[in-house]
Amino acid sequence: MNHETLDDNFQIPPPERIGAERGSLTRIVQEMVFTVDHKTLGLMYIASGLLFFVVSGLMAVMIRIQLAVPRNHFLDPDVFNRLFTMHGTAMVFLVGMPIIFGFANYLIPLMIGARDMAFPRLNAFGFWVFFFSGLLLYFSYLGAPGLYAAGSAPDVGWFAYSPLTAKAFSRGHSTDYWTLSLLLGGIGSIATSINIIVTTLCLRCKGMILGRLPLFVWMFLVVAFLVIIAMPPLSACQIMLILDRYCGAHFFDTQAGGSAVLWQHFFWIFGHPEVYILILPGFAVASEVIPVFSRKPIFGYPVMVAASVMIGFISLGVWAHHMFTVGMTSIGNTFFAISTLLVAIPTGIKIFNWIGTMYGGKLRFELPMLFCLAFLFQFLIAGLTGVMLAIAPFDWQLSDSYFVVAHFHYVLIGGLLFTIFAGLYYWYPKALGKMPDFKLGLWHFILFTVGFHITFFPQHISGFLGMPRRIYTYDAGRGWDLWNLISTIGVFFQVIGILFFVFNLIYSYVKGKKAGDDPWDAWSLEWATTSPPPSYNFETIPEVRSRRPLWDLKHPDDPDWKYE
Amino acid sequence: MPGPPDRAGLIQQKKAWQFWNRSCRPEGDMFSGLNRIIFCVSRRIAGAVLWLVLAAFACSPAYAQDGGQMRPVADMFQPLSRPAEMIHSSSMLVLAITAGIFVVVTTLLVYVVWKFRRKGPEDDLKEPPQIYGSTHIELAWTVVPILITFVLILVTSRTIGEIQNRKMPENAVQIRLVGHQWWWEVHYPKEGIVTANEIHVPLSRRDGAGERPTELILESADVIHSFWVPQLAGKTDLIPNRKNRTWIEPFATGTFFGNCAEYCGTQHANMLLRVIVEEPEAYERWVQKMKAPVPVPQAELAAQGHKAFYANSCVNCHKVDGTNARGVFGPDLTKLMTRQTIGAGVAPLTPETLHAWVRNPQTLKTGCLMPDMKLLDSEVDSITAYLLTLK
Amino acid sequence: MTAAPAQSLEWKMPSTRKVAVISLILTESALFTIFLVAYLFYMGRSLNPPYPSQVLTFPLFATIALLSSSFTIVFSEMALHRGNRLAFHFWWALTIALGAYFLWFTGTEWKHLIFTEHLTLATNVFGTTFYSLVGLHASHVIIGLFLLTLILVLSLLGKIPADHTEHIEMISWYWHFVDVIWIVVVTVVYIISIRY
Amino acid sequence: MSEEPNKIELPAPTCWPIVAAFGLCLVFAGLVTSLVVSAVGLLTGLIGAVGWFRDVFPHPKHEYVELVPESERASSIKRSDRRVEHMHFGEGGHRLRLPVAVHPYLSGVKGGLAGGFVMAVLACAWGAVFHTIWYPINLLAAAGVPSLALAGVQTLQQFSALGLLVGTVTHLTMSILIGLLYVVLLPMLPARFEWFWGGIMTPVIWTALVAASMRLINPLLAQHVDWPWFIVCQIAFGMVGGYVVFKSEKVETIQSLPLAAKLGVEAQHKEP
Repeated sequence: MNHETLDDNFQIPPPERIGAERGSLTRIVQEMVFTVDHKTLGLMYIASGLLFFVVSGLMAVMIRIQLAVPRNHFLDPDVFNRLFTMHGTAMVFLVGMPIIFGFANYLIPLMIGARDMAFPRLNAFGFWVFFFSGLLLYFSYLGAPGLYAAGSAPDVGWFAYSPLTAKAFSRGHSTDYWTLSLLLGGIGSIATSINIIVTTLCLRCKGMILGRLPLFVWMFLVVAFLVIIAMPPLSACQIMLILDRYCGAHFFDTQAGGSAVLWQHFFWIFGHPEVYILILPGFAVASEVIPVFSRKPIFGYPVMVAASVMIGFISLGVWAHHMFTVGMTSIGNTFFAISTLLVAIPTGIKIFNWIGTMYGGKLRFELPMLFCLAFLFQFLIAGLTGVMLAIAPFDWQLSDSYFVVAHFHYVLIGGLLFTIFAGLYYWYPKALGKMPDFKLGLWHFILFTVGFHITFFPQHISGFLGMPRRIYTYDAGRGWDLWNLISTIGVFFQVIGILFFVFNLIYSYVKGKKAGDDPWDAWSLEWATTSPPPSYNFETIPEVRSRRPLWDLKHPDDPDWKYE
Repeated sequence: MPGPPDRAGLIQQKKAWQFWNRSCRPEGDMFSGLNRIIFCVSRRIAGAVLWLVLAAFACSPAYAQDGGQMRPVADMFQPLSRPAEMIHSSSMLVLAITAGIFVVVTTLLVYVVWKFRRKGPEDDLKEPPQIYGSTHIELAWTVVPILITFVLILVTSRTIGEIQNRKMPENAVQIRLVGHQWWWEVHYPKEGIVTANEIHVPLSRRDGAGERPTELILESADVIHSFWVPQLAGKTDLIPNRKNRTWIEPFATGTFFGNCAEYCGTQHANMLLRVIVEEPEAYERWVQKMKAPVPVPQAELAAQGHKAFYANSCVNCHKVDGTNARGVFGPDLTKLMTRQTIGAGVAPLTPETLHAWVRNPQTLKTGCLMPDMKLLDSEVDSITAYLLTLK
Repeated sequence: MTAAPAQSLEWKMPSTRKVAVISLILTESALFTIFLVAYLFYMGRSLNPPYPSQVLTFPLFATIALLSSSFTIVFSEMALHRGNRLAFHFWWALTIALGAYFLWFTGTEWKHLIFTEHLTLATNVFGTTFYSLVGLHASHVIIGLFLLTLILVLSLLGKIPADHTEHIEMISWYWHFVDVIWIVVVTVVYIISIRY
Repeated sequence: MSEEPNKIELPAPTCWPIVAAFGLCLVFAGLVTSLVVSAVGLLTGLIGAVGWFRDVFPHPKHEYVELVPESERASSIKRSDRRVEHMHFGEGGHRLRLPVAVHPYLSGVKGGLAGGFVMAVLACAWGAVFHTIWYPINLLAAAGVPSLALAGVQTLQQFSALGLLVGTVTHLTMSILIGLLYVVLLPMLPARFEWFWGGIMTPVIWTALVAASMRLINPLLAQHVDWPWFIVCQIAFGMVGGYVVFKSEKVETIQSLPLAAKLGVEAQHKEP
């Protein structure tokens, strides 16, 4: 827990309340344990997310080293299987989810002009539940056979298809760690999401009607709704699995007439909306950053909102496109292929709208904008490969191949992680009061982007050449050697990029120049208060009359509210 | 593989294996791995350039007609079977469409980024016109994606139906494929043949009369596996407590490589599958050979091995037709030596690898369900000799 | 904050509690849906007896009790709004009693099923899905009863401030939700699946 | 908000959420370690829950935070010295939804339907003359219906309910969508030769596009299509559809429409 204070200690408000001296370790820990402040919690979410990111990123590096050459003996099969399971699970539940919740926590009250979240204590509870669920998951590594043999870490893949998770095929407690930790984390996510919904709907400042909510907040509203609808199916199937493993129930026990496919349905009813839960926050950040650095309002605000809501709805009805190969009827396959293709429409509209926003603007290539531009390009590729995967016949070839691996890494890294970086650089001055260093950030951007493409682009091709995912080794001569080698080389670019990033976070905090209230000349409410904001956010609760309240103030002769 | 796999045939197979598998058996650890990285780079630059071109355009004549018709590169853009071809044509459509979209949007993006970049400090003195949007333009870029989506929906629906609802003709070969951790059990119910990890099917001709597809009934004995031979057909899962069905109709002979494509536990990576497509006559010969009874071994060593085989617990898991070995947990060994590989593709089947496998399968395939039997050296030798007679 | 002309109209936002409880009910519904789907999916797929048709009987009195508790809690709330504490306590206690009767019934039903009919969670897929679905509902009844009792005790001790009517209303919403879920569960388990 | 000057009410810090969360975590951890851990977790969780309850009952605990000193507060937003460039469309309203006037979208739908109707009549006439009236419908439907895609000419000439359904839906959808595209695209084309651009060039380009991809989209149609007739049908669509769109009166686009006014659910500013 102490590690994360590295990123957090600067956040502590002045000591009026509790003993110990400012800045001392005891006091920081004390602050973190006791705090219900949405900003502190938001930073704690982001910091612990980044911590887990580094750990599971290193796991990915080991995976790639093992796959660099055919028949490599760097890792044992069991170790490899545990690595990819933990990498996937951690990246989704311990990195993606907490970081987006961190952004939501930190920014939503500021953007809607509120003093805190609606339920501050529930907020703290949500964070700690998530954090402990992460510790519980990683605790599995400290199980019986020690670290090298990887303890009893789960090894069933992040979607843990039954009956591989049944007692008969997964002895010991490895799968239990996975399922219990996810169940626990789910409780925290639902608590936080209810909090987001209530905050957004009930704590808006005067004049902040729904039609003036920043798009960021709109998209998080959709995300929160998706979480409260999609997370319970996950919890339900974890409960069923626990009953199976502990009480001898037969939900997924194929020997007793249970169905293996049922798990897949339940899991993906959660799993596919989860993809949108993770990517909509990426859209949210892009929808804030791109207008500011293009110096124009977002193009087609109502359409953007409608598209987000549409994506939310459609995403609840497409889950079985992960299951085209399980032998559904042709009607089932056709239905899910169609519903999946429909998602492409609102997503496409969004990409066009972002380009429309830039059209006619004056683009400033600051760090957040650079990451957003890369995001647009990469998300375009991710979306198009997604269309290919939606064509059920094509998916019969592509599913569970490296093409899929490439596709979802383009979504989750190229889409989500890049916008997370954009968001971190964009709001860094607000949260910490210092500007991030541009040169270091540029190195981070270049190395990480190049490394990302070198790593993941070749995986499309090895997928085309028939390489299945989750294999710990492969024979030479099947056409995969070169692509895997290139892929592994790319990882090291990414690692160096991340080193620049981490160094930049620390360096800029110590040496960076003061940011001031509004370093980017932006328009949403969070820039109206100090950097970092005081614990109460605003001295007086603001009042807004348009989507860009700060524009109105900066251009009183040409305010937005006359035209909206 | 044409011809009966006798001793000479085995040697030939071994050579063929080595031909494409030259650097596949490393003894070393990570450091020899690093050496191999350098080795790979130098050796494959030429091949790489070629493959880049092939993969990028995905339109070249079928690969690997040489090397005993081994087809290790399972390129889904070189389909050699009917369902794979159907998938291929719909995938070419979607590739063309997505490529078009990619070019248009990327061009637009680059143009916008270039045209509207901040050109100098004078740009900081003014803000660009504040445009809210245009319903007109929004409509345009909503209608066009809908139009494209609609076309894709039509094509997808048709292709799904064409592939899934294909009726099998009378003469179709029928195979029951059962997935195990981590090997494939292959049944020919009509012929009464049982084998493992390698499927023999006849060639089909496009002329109607010569059409002879193969129907596969897919089941699983334990967890979910997935049948995938990219050049022949897309995936279909093998799911316990459920019967799935797929079919192939290959138009070229050769040995096609496939993998289990659904993560199924420790040795998922070494659950390889081969489909051997032969001329109809060769296929019939193979069927006859598989049906022939296994001779009782005459040579002394083999006879000893025969005894040792039945004295040890081998028979609990393995089956040899016409004997007391009736286990069903492991692969059927009746015609063991007709196969190309051992351990579901982990190594070529040669006297040496067989010997190593009998001594301790865990060295070849860590974590596989056959335990180290801790046999005496003499037993290992004799059992190997016995197994070599099973053809 | 803004230089724009002063805004004159009142600014009203929905109640945080109501939105939160609605969200909670939404998320709980999703949870129940999955268990219901599992029950429906496995209906008639048990490999060995006992089957629903052999062991289930329609829980008439328990259903009546639980459904009528939805009315008593409404009467209770109306009394509260009128300021009639006595009536409030009476109806509230009656609600608890009806809920408790329902729970008692479930207990005896399970006892009968387990010890007489030998149906447990591990017997067959019917047992698995039945106990998990009905058990999930029963656990919600328990939580509801706990909340109801808490309110009753605190109210009898006079510790509930006057501005807490909305809190009480929220608990009644939750209770209604538990009732509605029971209607669905009873339809699926005791009416539809009884054919198998 | 009832608060003292210079002080703001904020929720008081509390440790009970973390205690409750830790207890909950221990309950789960006990299942993979030892039930003793679960028991401890249950106890901790209960303590946390009770503490939490006492925090918020009867009223959530608050603390009063003093405002930071004036000097450290946010400076008021300054008027920007950047000049806003204006677009040069008309007078007054420099922030417009562009274009200012368009053909109504309904005219696109109408145009599409009209064009589609004429096209269908022509195609069916061709079918009736050379084959049967069902033939072109089935050919079109073969794009999406596997049974038709694999059928021979004999079957294609028979009536097929599914073919009629899919064929009609396909034709209607495509006609309407393309009609809508006409509304968007036609104003951008040179106004003088509208019949040429809308009626001939667009269909020809469209036909080229269709011809290029027909083999993949609808192999059966590609095999049996009668290209001259096909082009005639396309041009008929373009002429009729374009005509209907062009003859519609242009309407002004809505320049300013508050969303809340439409929704009517929230209190709204009074316009000055």
